[in-house]
Amino acid sequence: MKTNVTRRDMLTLGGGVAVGSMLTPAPWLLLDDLAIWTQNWKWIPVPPKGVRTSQKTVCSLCPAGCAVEAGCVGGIPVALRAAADGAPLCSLGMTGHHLAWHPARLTAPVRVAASGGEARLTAVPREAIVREVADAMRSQGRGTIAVLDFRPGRGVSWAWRNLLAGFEGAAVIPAPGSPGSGLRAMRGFAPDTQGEWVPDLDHATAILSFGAPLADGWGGARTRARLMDGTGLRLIQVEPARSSTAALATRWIPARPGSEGAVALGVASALASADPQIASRCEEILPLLERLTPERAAEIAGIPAESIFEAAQMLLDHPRSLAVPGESFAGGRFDPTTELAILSLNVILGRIGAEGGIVTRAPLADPVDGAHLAPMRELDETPDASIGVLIVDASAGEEPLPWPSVARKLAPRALAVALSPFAAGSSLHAGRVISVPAYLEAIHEVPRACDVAMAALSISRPLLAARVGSADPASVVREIAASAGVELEGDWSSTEELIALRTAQIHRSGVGRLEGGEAGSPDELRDAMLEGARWTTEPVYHQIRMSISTEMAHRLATIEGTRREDLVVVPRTSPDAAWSAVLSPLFTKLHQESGLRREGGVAVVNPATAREKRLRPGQKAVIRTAQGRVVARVEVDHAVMPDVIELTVGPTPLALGQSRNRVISNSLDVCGSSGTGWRCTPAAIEEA
Amino acid sequence: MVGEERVARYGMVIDLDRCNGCGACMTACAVENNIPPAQPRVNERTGLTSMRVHRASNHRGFPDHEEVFIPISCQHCGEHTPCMSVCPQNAVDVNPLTGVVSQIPARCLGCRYCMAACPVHARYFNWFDPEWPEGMERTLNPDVSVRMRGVVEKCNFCHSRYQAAKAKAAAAGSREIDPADYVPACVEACPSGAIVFGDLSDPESDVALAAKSSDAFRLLESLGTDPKVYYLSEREWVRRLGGADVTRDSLEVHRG
Amino acid sequence: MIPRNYLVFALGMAAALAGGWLAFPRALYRTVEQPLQFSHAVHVGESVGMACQDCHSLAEDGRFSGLPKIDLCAPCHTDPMGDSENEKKLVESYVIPNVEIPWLVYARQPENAYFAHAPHLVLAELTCEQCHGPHGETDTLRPLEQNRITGYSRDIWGRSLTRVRNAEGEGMKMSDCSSCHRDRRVRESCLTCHK
Amino acid sequence: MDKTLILRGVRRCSTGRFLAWLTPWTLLLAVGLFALGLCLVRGLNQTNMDNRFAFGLWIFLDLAIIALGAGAFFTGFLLYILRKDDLRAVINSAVVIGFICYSGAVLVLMVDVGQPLRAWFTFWHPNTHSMLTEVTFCITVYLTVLAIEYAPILLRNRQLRKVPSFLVFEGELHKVMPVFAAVGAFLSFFHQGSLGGLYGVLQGRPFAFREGFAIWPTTFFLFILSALATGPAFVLVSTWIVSKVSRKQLVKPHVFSLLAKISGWLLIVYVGLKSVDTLVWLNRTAPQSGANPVQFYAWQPFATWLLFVEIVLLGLLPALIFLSAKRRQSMKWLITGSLLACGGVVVNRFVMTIQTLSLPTLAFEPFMLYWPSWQEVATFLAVVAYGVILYSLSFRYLTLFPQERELQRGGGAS
Repeated sequence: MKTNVTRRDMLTLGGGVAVGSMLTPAPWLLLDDLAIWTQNWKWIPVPPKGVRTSQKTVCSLCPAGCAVEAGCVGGIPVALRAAADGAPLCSLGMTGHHLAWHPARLTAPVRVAASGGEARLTAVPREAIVREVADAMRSQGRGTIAVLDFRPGRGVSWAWRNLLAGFEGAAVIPAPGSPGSGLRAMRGFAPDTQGEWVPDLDHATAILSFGAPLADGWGGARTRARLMDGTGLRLIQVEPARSSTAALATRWIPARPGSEGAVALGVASALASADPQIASRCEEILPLLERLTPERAAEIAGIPAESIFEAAQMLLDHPRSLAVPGESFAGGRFDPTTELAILSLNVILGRIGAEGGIVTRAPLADPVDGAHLAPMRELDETPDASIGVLIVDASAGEEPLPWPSVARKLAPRALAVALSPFAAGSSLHAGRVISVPAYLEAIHEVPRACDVAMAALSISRPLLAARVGSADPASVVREIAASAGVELEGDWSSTEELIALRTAQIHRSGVGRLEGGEAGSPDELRDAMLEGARWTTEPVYHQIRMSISTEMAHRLATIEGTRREDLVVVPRTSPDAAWSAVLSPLFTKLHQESGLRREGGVAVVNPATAREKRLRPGQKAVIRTAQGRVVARVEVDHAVMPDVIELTVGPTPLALGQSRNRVISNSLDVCGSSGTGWRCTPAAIEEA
Repeated sequence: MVGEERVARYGMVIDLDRCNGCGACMTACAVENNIPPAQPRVNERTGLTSMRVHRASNHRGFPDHEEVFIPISCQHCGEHTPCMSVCPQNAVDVNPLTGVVSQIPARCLGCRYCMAACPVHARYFNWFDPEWPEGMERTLNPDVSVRMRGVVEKCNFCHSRYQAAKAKAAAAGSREIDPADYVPACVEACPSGAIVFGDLSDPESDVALAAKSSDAFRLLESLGTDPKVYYLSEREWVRRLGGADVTRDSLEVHRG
Repeated sequence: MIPRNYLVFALGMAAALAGGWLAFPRALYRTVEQPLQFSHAVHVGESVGMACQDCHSLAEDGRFSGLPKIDLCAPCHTDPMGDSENEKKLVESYVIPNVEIPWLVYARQPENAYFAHAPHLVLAELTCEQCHGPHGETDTLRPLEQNRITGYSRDIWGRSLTRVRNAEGEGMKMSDCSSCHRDRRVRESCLTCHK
Repeated sequence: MDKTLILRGVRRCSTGRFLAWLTPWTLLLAVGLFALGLCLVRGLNQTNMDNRFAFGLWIFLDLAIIALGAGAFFTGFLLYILRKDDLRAVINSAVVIGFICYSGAVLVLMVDVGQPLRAWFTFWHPNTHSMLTEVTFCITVYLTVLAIEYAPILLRNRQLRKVPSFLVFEGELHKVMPVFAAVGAFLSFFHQGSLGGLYGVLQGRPFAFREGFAIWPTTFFLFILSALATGPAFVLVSTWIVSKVSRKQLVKPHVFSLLAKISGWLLIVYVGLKSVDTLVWLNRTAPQSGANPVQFYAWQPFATWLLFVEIVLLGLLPALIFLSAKRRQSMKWLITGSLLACGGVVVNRFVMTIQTLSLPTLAFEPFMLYWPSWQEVATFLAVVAYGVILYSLSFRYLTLFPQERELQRGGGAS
């Protein structure tokens, strides 16, 4: 046989191999295994395996403090749901366990250098920042010292006040944005009241609400539930937009933004002319009320006068009725005069201290009794360019806040330091950030906001180990004190110990009771609260007769001059996005992957306004206000009142792969002007 | 064995007058079912939202303008389920014991024929590889497998929760689950209690009673696919939105 | 005399057959040793007298514990009871530092498969052996044979490459599950076993 | 080497010119294959398809070229079964074109699915109720048949003939070719139909849904008919293009007019039935599923004009051209008619795929449009390039037009 191999031999051989291999499992198994390979790609994350345990804690992301049951695998929460009897968690609460891994999470103290919209972060040792602060405090060269507290009423808040006690002009400033931060205008009527003035919504049968987002949880779960069932609660909602609350209300009064004070006085005028007894309670402003008739007020507000009479009638008909100014989630509270006008309705109706009226609520016990404390001061009561050292405590969350309103208060060479888990929100505006544990990484205190009559406190128990490089806020206070040579009162060195001291005090005071728990000893109280039990007080009722002072009358008189702005900008955000500087990436479902929610920086206008200003949907437009300018994408929606720009405010979720250092441009910065909040700002708009 | 197993028809009734469009159902769904967050390029048309809240309105001018939010997940059609009959390789079936329409990612070849077939567009394609920020994958739900790129996914009434309930019952030696143990994530999460879930074949169940209400309607009922998701509204114009007679006018609706 | 090209053809075929049947199976699976040797026989035997359920337990809520965690071994093995190398290793490198043993699971099902022990143990009254074979009597832990492409354990496919001569309880593929379900007239659908 | 492959007695251009002709197509192919690679490696996010437009450019064009490729089986059917021997002049070319169309379509489909490596599941776990299963089976089998029909043409190449066994094989194949033609025809009837069924069965899409006979909606039969009608027309066009490009007369004129005549009769029938179907659908089917038919055409850019163009301009008109014996004598008319006819089938496939998806089904959903991404376009152009290259090679080295030799006139490029 010849041995030289020809091309044809090779072909034949190949044929044989081909046919042969078909008769083996090889090709078929490969086919199968390749398909299975596509079902198990290495780069597809595999959920954790292991025994599932259940842990109790409390959501500290907003003052509602919902009790949470966390399903954990390998000690890491994989599912957060409301505890058995509690109301369901909101989107923010459900995704709270993601925040510890948020792309913007800080794992070391940093110095922030802003450059071209981007903030560059460089890690610095915490000691350096602490020393810097301490030195500045001691020298006092730069100006007064202030702490901007986004979650007032915590043990740490107390510690700040204690730290600043010794310093001239120093004060703790509650962040003005936080919903439910109290009916401060009531202080005008009774300057020396202990505790805070709050609306007793749970016992009211009729509510005249000025933009209070009752359907979104403001005013407590009970009010919300009553509203949902639509039984036993009459609600008149004065609000420029048909919000979910307005939709559920007995009557919606679409008053122009900025005209709420006028509406309130219009109602007052109707009341005064209806009932001489009421008139007697407001002699000081009777002349004003005669001029600012319901008709006049209706004209200012762009509504039919009937609705004002209807509101007055409802307040008269119901013995347990009240008028309440509510914060909007992005817009914060009304300016003091408007708030005063609204609250004076309760005064002239004699609802102060009455059940279902405006009541005081007992303050929560401090960790240490009778300590020296720096005063609390409102931001707009702080003189401009006065603050030399500003410490922003965003360690427990932060609400939308136009930074210019803070920056205005800073002295030229002021030093600003933030405590925050994230490189986002106000911490990017402060030059330095001390990284602190995120939600579920450390113990947090949740004092109930002042939108309900019951004071309450709950404790959020950590489920995760705190990231290396994040410091306990209380110990930061200690460090600053030590470095500044300040003697702090009480024997504590960490948030946990502060809380222990406080629960002990609460137990000693004997005021209030434990929801869903019994406590014989202070320790039992703390342990019960760590398990999610909440400590609450009952509202205090004792009717007080009040009247409107001359000084107030003068302030109220300014409302008469309210002029109809041609165009105003009103900030908007969704309730659950209003409580945190960052959102779980899963919020892209709402903001990016569906049409449900608009992302930040969108200007929504009525078709009529769009036509008038020659704006087309989707195009970019410049909004100018006294504060500055911002470029926003235009959307057109019948839901918006004509001559109003609804400006959506961040945070919007960082889509994956986006720069974690991006300064989330906050369209809120163009809103507001000194002293009067930023609910409604005169503006001009034109296409960019 | 067949005899012992009770046959259920799981379904839900969504009260559109209660829904305020907060989107908690969408978030809950994403968390429960390990649905990845969006890549930067993803938009409304390429997103993954097994539960999606749509916005519609009566398109009248301010202040008469009214909005309605319509949460839409897979409607779990009972009669000639459009998606099931078209799938070339049986990646879709209707569970005879629950009436739940399944979608098995491991079997799916990603031809997307079922998406073209679905009248309510409740089926979503994984255009991208699933990805979470570093470390966040440790918070994934162990009971649900993560879908890979190139396959279709959709709502299955949180079937893993049904499985858990079954296992619990089985451990106690029973084939009957306790209804309280099986509640889909969206139902559990709805703060306004707008969604009622349960066994439609049980005439006493809340869901069955609600479905019989005169305000109840279903989406595109006239297509004859017998969906098991019902909607409620006292407003006539809202109920009309469920019809298949798409009029140009009704489409002038502003979408957010 | 057979024409040359027939021979060549046959040669090619033979080569392919040999490769496909003998070499390929070896190439397809990699064998991985267990981190530690463990004798089920000893623990189940008279001296200790444990039952499967003592370590692989079914919880109230119907979840199966799977492989025992180290804290289950710790109580007895705080320090070596015998003089076996493996026990020494167990105590020194796992019990004392309290580290979980990275066992390799023979019967690990793919991520997309859902399996609950509860209905099979309680309702169908299956025994462990029916699916896991006489694993409880083994004295050593065989190495895991892992498919190089899919990463699956060989036990899922079964010993026999053609799956024709699989013994009872061998093989844990979908077809194995559903054939058993068919025999027991279980009404199943995709979602019964997939997640 | 090159020359020795070319059939004796026919003139072909120089190797250089041939390569020059191939180069641009090869480049196009390369670019397309790159885009295709992107889609496979990075996933379908490279396309502009989305959850609403689950099907896009690819499915539309697949349906179109498969319809045009129908010329292959239909010519075979006419030739081998109905013994229309004149068509022997174009059968080879038709087969090659058919092979190109089908293989190209299958290639694109493999990219279009999200998990190509699982495609064989359809054979292992078929859902017999799905039209797509029917399509998959028929197309794969028919592609094999086409390959077998292609084989003898290939084997008759000057060099390959030298292998005796090949020659024997080819001879045998030739004997049984009618059988394959029959099988091919049968399969093709089916999958052309089931491609129509794909959309006709969509109960959830009132715009596409049609009633039908047994399990088959009317679109099933209309797709078959439209494919049959345009198949010959496309053979006609392609032959004409080839003879223009190669500057040769390849078939006798009467073959053209025969093709046109056949196409004409089928077209007129198709247009008739299509009109009836449209009326029934607009007046009964759609209203029955609760839809408001008027709204189907309320949307720009796809208004009623599209319906008119599809049925009258690109259906009735070419039919009339083809049916007039006088017009059939003029090449101009034949080409115009054929182009119109082919355009008609393409528009029809477009309407079924793209327009169906762009129309909303829910009252609160928008009308949508989509533009293919460059990756989608390039991938498809790759298939076109592949077709041109394969055809050029076949034309140069194989006998696509038996009459070419006798019609031999001065040479030219190919």
